[in-house]
Parts: sequence; structure tokens; C-alpha cells
Amino acid sequence: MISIFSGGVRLEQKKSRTMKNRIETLPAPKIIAVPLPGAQTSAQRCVREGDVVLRYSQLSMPIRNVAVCAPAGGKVLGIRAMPHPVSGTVDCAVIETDEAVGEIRLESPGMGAEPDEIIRLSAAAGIIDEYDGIPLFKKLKRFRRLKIDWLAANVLDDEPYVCSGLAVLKENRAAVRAELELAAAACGASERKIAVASEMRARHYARISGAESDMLVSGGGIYPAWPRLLREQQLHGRRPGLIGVQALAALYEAVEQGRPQVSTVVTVSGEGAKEWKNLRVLLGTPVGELLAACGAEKDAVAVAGSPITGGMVTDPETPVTADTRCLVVLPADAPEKKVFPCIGCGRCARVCPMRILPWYLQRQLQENRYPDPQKLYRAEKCCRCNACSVVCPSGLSPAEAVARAAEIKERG
Amino acid sequence: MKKRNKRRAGAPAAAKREKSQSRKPKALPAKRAGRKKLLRQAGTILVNGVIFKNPVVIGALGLFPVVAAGDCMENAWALSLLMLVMMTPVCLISGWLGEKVPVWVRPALVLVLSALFYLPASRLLDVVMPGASLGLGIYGPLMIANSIILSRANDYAPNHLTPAVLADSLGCTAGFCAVLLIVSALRAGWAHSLSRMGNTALQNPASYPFAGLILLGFLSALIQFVNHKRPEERKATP
Amino acid sequence: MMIRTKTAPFLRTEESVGSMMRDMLLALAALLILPTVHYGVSVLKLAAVSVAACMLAEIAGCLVAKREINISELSPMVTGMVIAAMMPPGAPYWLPAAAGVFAVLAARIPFGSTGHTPFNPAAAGLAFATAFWPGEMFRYAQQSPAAALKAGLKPEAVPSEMLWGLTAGPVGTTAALVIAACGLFLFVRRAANWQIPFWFLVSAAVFAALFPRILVPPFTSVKYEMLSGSLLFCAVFMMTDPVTAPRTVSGGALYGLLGGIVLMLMRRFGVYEQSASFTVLLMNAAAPLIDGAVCSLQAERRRGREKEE
Amino acid sequence: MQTLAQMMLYAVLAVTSENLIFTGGIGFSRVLRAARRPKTALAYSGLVCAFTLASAALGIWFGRTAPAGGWAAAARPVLFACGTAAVYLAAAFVWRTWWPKFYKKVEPFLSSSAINSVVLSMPFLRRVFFLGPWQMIGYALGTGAAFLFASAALSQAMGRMRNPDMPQAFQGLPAVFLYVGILSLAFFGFTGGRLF
Repeated sequence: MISIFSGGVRLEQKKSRTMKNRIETLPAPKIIAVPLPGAQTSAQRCVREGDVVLRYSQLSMPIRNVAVCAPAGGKVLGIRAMPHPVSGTVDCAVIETDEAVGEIRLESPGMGAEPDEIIRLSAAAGIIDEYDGIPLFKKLKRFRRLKIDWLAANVLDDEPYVCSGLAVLKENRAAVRAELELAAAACGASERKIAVASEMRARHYARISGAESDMLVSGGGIYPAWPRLLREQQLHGRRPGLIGVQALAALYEAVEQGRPQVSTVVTVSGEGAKEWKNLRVLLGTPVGELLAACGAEKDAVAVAGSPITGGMVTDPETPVTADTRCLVVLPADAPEKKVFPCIGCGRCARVCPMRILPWYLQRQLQENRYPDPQKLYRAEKCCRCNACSVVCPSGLSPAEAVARAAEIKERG
Repeated sequence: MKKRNKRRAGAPAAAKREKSQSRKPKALPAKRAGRKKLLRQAGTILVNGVIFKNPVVIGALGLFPVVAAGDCMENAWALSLLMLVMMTPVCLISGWLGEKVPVWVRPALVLVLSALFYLPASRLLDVVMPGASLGLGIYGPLMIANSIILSRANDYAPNHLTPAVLADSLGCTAGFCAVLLIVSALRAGWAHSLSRMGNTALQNPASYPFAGLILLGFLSALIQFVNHKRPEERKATP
Repeated sequence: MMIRTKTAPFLRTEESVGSMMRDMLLALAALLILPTVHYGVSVLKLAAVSVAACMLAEIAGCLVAKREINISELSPMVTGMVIAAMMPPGAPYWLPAAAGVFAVLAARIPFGSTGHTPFNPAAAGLAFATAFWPGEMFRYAQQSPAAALKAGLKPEAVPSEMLWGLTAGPVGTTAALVIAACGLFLFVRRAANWQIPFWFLVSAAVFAALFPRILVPPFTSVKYEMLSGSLLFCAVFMMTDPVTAPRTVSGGALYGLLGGIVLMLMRRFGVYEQSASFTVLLMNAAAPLIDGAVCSLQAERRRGREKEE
Repeated sequence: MQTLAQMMLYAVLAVTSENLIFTGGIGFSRVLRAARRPKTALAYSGLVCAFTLASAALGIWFGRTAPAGGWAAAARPVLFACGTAAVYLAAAFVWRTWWPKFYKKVEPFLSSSAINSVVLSMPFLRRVFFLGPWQMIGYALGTGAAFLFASAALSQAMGRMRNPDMPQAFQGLPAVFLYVGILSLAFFGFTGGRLF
């Protein structure tokens, strides 16, 4: 049964200002802190303090995560734990860049469309899906296991301000299409699409026409777009999967030129920044460099990942990671949160894509110290899209209540 | 003045002891206690019944006479009389008989007792205040099922010593009557001022049950407010 | 709108409780324009007294309860305006004041103010005033259509006159077209939910067509019932109060349907010519029951479906 | 058809326009008790219904056999109460002896539901003594339904009567008093000032 109320919220997009310009490449900064995901022990790292590394040389080689290559040549100053822009901390190789240090010559691996080969390559090239921070090779493996038959490039960018995916699609259309074929071959999907939040928006911003425009699938122009998109496909009896567009573009470079993923596209926008740009930056570039490039004030506060689900970046030294996607700079006069008690408007339930009743869960938690897990209906289905908190007119955070309820339910 | 002093003295010990008294049967420890202590305890129980654990505004028992019938002073006096005559004997007899019958028979026993005592009580009412029972209408016979009498006689009396039962029933009676009289007086005054304004309602609006309930709500809030304040007082005068 | 917080989301929609209340106030103020033209400035004075009484009672209540006094919170003003709109044009000034004070001190503050009131405070205040001073509440220059219908007579006014508020009745509730326009404004601004008034009016109309109170064809009966009394006003401004209405969508529909039936029953069997405030109170009491039933029913159904899968 | 209409009329009479629990304030204290355990409310009101039926039947039988006259009329409520007590004893005895499992379930509210039926039928006593069998069933069902509605409404309200935003003095019972006060005000749209 398809519900009339599909959930989701329509938000003002604020992308056109950023999308007017092409992607700008930021020169390598003096010092970069390259995140080495999954490489906690020195055995998994290939460099030590004081080493001089060439560009594209290996920095880490963990077993369960992607290998990371140096985005720029230079001297390794040390391995330090740095704050991750979205959440937690990450071990980083701090490198003092030096243009004089050369680079490793790259060669195209010259490969066919063998699934295992593609997966191995995406692991070696250090490609990470920018939407969820999961390494591409893991994702492809999982898709193959789940027998995904409908694969789409994730160009949703359904949050306001964020448009790095659209920009990448706009400038690498052929590459994305080609790599979608490869990825589809890797996980055995027969249908290939390009998933966007709204078809009209994608045509307008990314100037899509011709063969690509037939591939577009729209999520209805709402935030969050993916639950509705995937549910529609499931209703048609398909098993859908999404892969980030930047990951696909990186895969293209790896296949064609043998270049590992050393850079990512980040949208810098928000009322606190003077210029709104899409910047291509090396992984590990300090966030402060990006903010300075866009004319943000010195002590400006930025939100990384997504203005709705992301985290606040307070330290300008924080490195850019593959899943940073955006830096939204808060204006200095951004109002504080004004909180009222819940007035029961039911908006949270209307926008919830998973059809949870956040107000109900919140009341259950408020009224009972030990709520009955049986009564916390559907709390475990939460997709953490935060849409309920976005629309709450009382300024509450029902999403937190849902998360707490899910935790209680899990504990039983 | 003397009464107030007594209340002050009883109050601090009250809250603590009251808990153990109303929850657990206190027959054994009380028997060992001296007579003086017993008396003081009885005083405490009495004061609790009147104010701090008032059966009507804190215990939510016996609301209907207050809410529905307590709209003028005459009704209030008549109901108080009925209560006075019925409550104590029913509780005493139930305290004496209750121990001898199984628990499940008690409610029926109490109901029959209260019905039986209603007969002389209503006779007495007719003698003392002729015409009052007419004004009470159905609320007179409803005193048979007054939940103060039934619950105190059923739950409290059989497990406690006779002096405690006596003090409790007297306290409850006094508390009930006090609330009834206060609410009735307020409503009578309200009705009087309304009729001065020129009453256009179908009948005296202050006699509507909702007026009684709302007054009761504010009265109960007042007592709860005092109850919240009490522990602080105790801290001030150790 | 970006906001400054510690945790996500940093972006929120512009709508807030304050903006919803502002829209409500705007719509209520628009209702008073036509009556001011008809009856003069006394209407505005009435509204001012009512709002002032509510605000003063709120401030006094907050002082006694030692709560922070929050003037920016507009809901006591909304209560005052609703009360003012339900007063007859020539009402003595103490009448809205009494209703307002009762609304705030007995139905709002004791339950914990905004977001916790189990009953719509304005409805409680109006019901209080109706119970105590029905003569003053229903004193009009000529017989109102609602009173005529109550007496089993055909109202003198034709329905087209009733659209523009030319008939006797509470000040803010006679101009059906203005109310409809205000309702539309509120629904577009999403300050009020459209489902509840819609189902409310549908069920009231069906009831009016099936059981006309006077001997007229069903459609005429529907027209009279819809336009007389405070039915429309109640549908748009009182039934939609989010705090007291059910929060689920299907619960809201059920609430509206039942409300329409209860209102028509009350018009027929009740004592007063205007019974909207009583209906609202009754439905408010039923709202949490409806919500609870809807929630557990949905959960039951989903569990059943999941088991099937 | 006639009997059905009569039953409906009685049920509606008991639930709405002469809803004792709200407009009369009677039986309210026990509703409060029941409201604290929402799940038992249904069984509770079913028992109220059954007890009302049984004691009404007994009352009618008494009314027919006992001599008519001034004294007997005054003693009618007493007789009715005693009759209910007898019904309660009989029911409790039967269930205790033969269906102990069932008895365990209903035990907490068995006695109070019996007492409740007395409270609820007292105002109608004069009428109860002259009811036909069908009317009696309708009357009992109406009483049960009224009781159920009242306790359901209250059990929902009780949960909301304790929130931190309330003034401390009003938390709990005082707020419930106000709640029921306003609710009984709502019933005035039907009854006006009329009581019984």
C-alpha cells in the first residue's frame, strides 16, 4: 500500500549561486593531514615520522579499509589523531608539502570488466563513498552479496547549500556514465540510473541532456530523497543500490590513468561566506584553508557533511576527508534555538520517511522513566535523516528522542 | 492558640509515622508503646485526617457529596450530621467484626453496616433539621455508598487498634466536614454575588457540580502547596 | 534558516510556534474588521478588554506560580481574541474579562501552559461564561438565526445575507466568507491543519441534510446549519488548536467527523443556542483517546503485516 | 424493534444527558482508582454492568414482595444496598470456589465494582424498581458504557497531569479535579442546569 503521505520536507535549495561557477581547484597547502582510515597500528602504516614521500606513494595499507596514497609529495611530520569533520577523530599523516619532491609515475592498469578486478582496484585506489564514508570496495562487495539489480549514481544533494555531487556530475558526465557501467558489472546490476533529488533541478544545475537525461530518477524534490526513491524501486520488485557520484568519478581516474583518490570536491557556502564555491581540494587540506579561500571570517563556525545531519567544525586544522562534501558557514547573526514545549502539530510524523511518530516516542520517554519497549513503535526503523528536527516549530529535537527510544528498544 | 501548638508539635513526626501506619498493620508495635505515645499518635492521626491527609482533597474519596450536594450551608450541615452519625460506628464495628471474617466478605459487611446505620441517621436528621433530607434529594441515600466510610472501614479499621480507628474515623469525619463546609460556604457566597449581578442562568450556577470541582481543585492545590512547604519548615526548627 | 546549536540539525524551517500564533492572531484580527464597520468601535474595545484580561491573568498566574513571564508567547492573546470573537456585539466588558480570566487561570496555567493544556482554554472560558451568564452571552438586537433554528423556526435572514455577517450573532462568527478566507490563509500558511475542519464540516453537513431541524429541503437545511451559529468559526479556529486536537492524521479526521456529529446533536438536544464551545471541550477530552486508539491500531496492523512478510 | 429502541434510549440516557459520573460527580472516586490501571478498565466496567443488572433484578423482586408504604419507600436504598451486598457475596463465593483463576484476575476491583453499581443506580432508584427486563438490560449496559468512557478519558488524562511545566501545587490530584470540572462543564451543552 502506498501511503498518500510520503514524508519528507521541501526546503529552499540555495544552490544556484554556487553552481554558477565551475569547480575550482585549490592549490596544495603548506601542511596537509591526510586521514588514514582504519590504520591504527604502525604495522598498517607505510610511513614514519621524518620520511620523505613522493606524490601518490602509499601511506597506509590496512586490511579492512582502503589504502591511502599521498596527495602531495613532502616530508612526514608525524602521525596524529585529528578531529574528523563529521564525527569522532581519525589518525592522520601530517605532511609538509614540498613541490620539489616529485611524484610516482602513474600507469593505467589496463583492465577489463572483471568484477573482482574492479573491486580490488577500488580498494587499492583508496576510493570512499562520499555520502556515507563507506569504502567503495566494501560497498560493491555488499551489493554483489545482496544481488543488487538496480544501481544508481547518488547525485541526490537533497540538503540545501550542498551541490558538490551535482557539480561533479556536470563536469564528468561521460566518466560517471562509464564508471556506472563498470560498477554495475562489478556487482551484477542490470539497470543503471542517476539518482537525483529532483529531475528539474538536476537538468537546470548540472545541464544534463541527451542520454543521461533518460537515466535520471527523481526522489521527488524532498529531503530526505533516498528513502522514497528506494522504496519506489522496491515496490517494482527491484533491489536498489546507490553509489556516490564522486566515488564513481574517482574510479574513472583510477581505471583510465591509474590515479588513486587524492582529492575531493567540497561545497563551501552559507551566509557566513562571501563567495560560494565548489572546491576541488586534496584530502587532508585543513578546513581553515577552504574557508579562507571563500572569504569566511576568521572565527566563523562551519558545518561539515551536511547542514542537517553533519557536525560542527570548530578547529580550523580539521582535515578534509572524502566524505566531507560540504562546509556550510554559519552567519555571525544566526539566531539561537528558541524552544517551546511540544504543541502537538504532528509535523514530525508527517515528514518522517520511515513513518515513525516522533512526538509519540518523545512523550513516552518524557512520561515514563522506564518506557515499555513494546510501545516505542517503529523506533528501530529510524534512518537518522533529522527531518523531524528540521520542521519542528517548537525548536525541539525529536530525532534525539527517536534515537534514544531506538536504543532502549534494542536493549529490550 | 493551644490547638495550633498541638498541630505544630504533631506535624513533624506525622509524615514519617503516617506512612508506616497506613501501609502496615501497626497492631504489634503499638501495643507495646506507652499510653502517652498512643495518645500522641492518635492526635497525629486526627490532624492528618483533617488537613494534611484530608480524605477529600488529597485522598479523592467521597467527592460526590462535596461536589454535587455541597452547594448551600443547609445541605452541608445535614451531610455533616449524617457523616458524624454513620462514620464512627461503622468503622468501630467493622474494626471489631472485620478481624473475624475473611477479607473477601468485608466489603459486603461494610456496605450492609453503612446501609443499616443510614436508617437511624436519616431519622435523626429529620428530627434535628426537618426538611433537610428533602433538600438533599438523592444525595442523602447516597451517603450509604460514601467512599470515605467504605474505604476507611474496609481497609483501615480491621487492621488497627481501636483508639487508632476512633481517631482516624473522627479525623476523617472532621476533614470531610471541613472541606464540605468550606466549599459550601464559598459556593453560597458565589451564588449570592451572582444573584446580585442579576442571574440569567437557568438555575443557580454555583450549584453546578463543575463549580464544586473547580473550587475543590484550587483548595486541593492550596493544601498540596502547604504540604510541599512543610519539610522546609521542619528543617528550620529542628 | 540556519541556527546556532551544539548538535545537528543546523538548519530549520522558518515556521515556529511564534509564527503560527502570529498568523492566528492576524486571521482573528481580520475577522473583526466587518463587525467594526457594522457595530462601531465598541467591538474593538471588547477585543482589547478580552486580550488584556488574558494577558493580565497570565502575568498574575506566572507570578504566583513563579514561572518566567514570557510576553513574547502569544497564545494567551490568541485565547483572548477567540473569546472576543465569540461575544455578542453589545456585551458588557466584564463578560469577556471573566471568560478570559477563567480560561487562563483555570484551564491554562494549572495544566502547565502552552503545549500541555488538555482543553482549549478559550473554549473553557466561553463555556464558563455561557453556563453562568447565558442571558448576556446570547443577547442580540434581533433574533439570531441560531436561536430561530433552536426554536424550530425558519430564520428570517436568507443564507446569502448570512455570508456577509449581516445577521445577529457573536461578533466574529457571522461573516462566513471572511472566516473561509481566514481559514484558507491559515491552511496555506500551515498554521492550522485542514483535515480537521474539512471532516468536521462534512459530517455536520451530512447530519444537517439527513435530519433537518426545520421543515425545509435538505440542501436549505445544510445552508442554514452551516452558516448559523459559530460552526464555521469553531471549525477553523477552535477545532484546529494543535495542542488539544489529535496528532495523527487519521485521528484528526475521526476527531472532525465525531465533532460534527456531537455539535449537531448538541444543537438539537442541548439547551443553549450556541454550543460550539461545549462541543470543543467534549472532543478535547476524546482527542487523546482517539490518538491512543489510532496509534495502537496502526502498530497492530504493521505488526501483522511484518509477520506476513 | 421497540425493545431495541428502548435499550438505546436508556443507554444514551445514562451516557450523555444524565451522565452521572460527570454531571453528577457521583462514583467519581472509584473511577479515579480504576483509571490508574487502564487495562483493567474494560473488565471493571463489565463487572459494573453485571452487578447493576443483578442488583436491579433483586431490587425489583424486593420491591414487589415488600409492602408498599412510607417506611418501605424510605428503606428502599437500604434494601438495594443490602441486595447488592448479597449479590457480591454470592458472586465472590461462586468464583472463589469454582473458578479461582478468574477470581484472582477480578479480585482487586470486584468489591469496588459492586459498590459502584450501587452508586450509579441510586439516582435512578425510583425508576429502577419499575423497569421491564429489556429496559433493565439497556440500563445496565448504559451504566457500564458510561463508566468505561469516564475511566478511559481519565486514564488518558492522569498521565498528562504530571509534567514538569505544571505549577508544583497543581500536579496530580488538583489538576485532575480541574480536568474533571471542565469536562463536566462540557456536558452542560446537553443538560444545561438540569440534574436528575
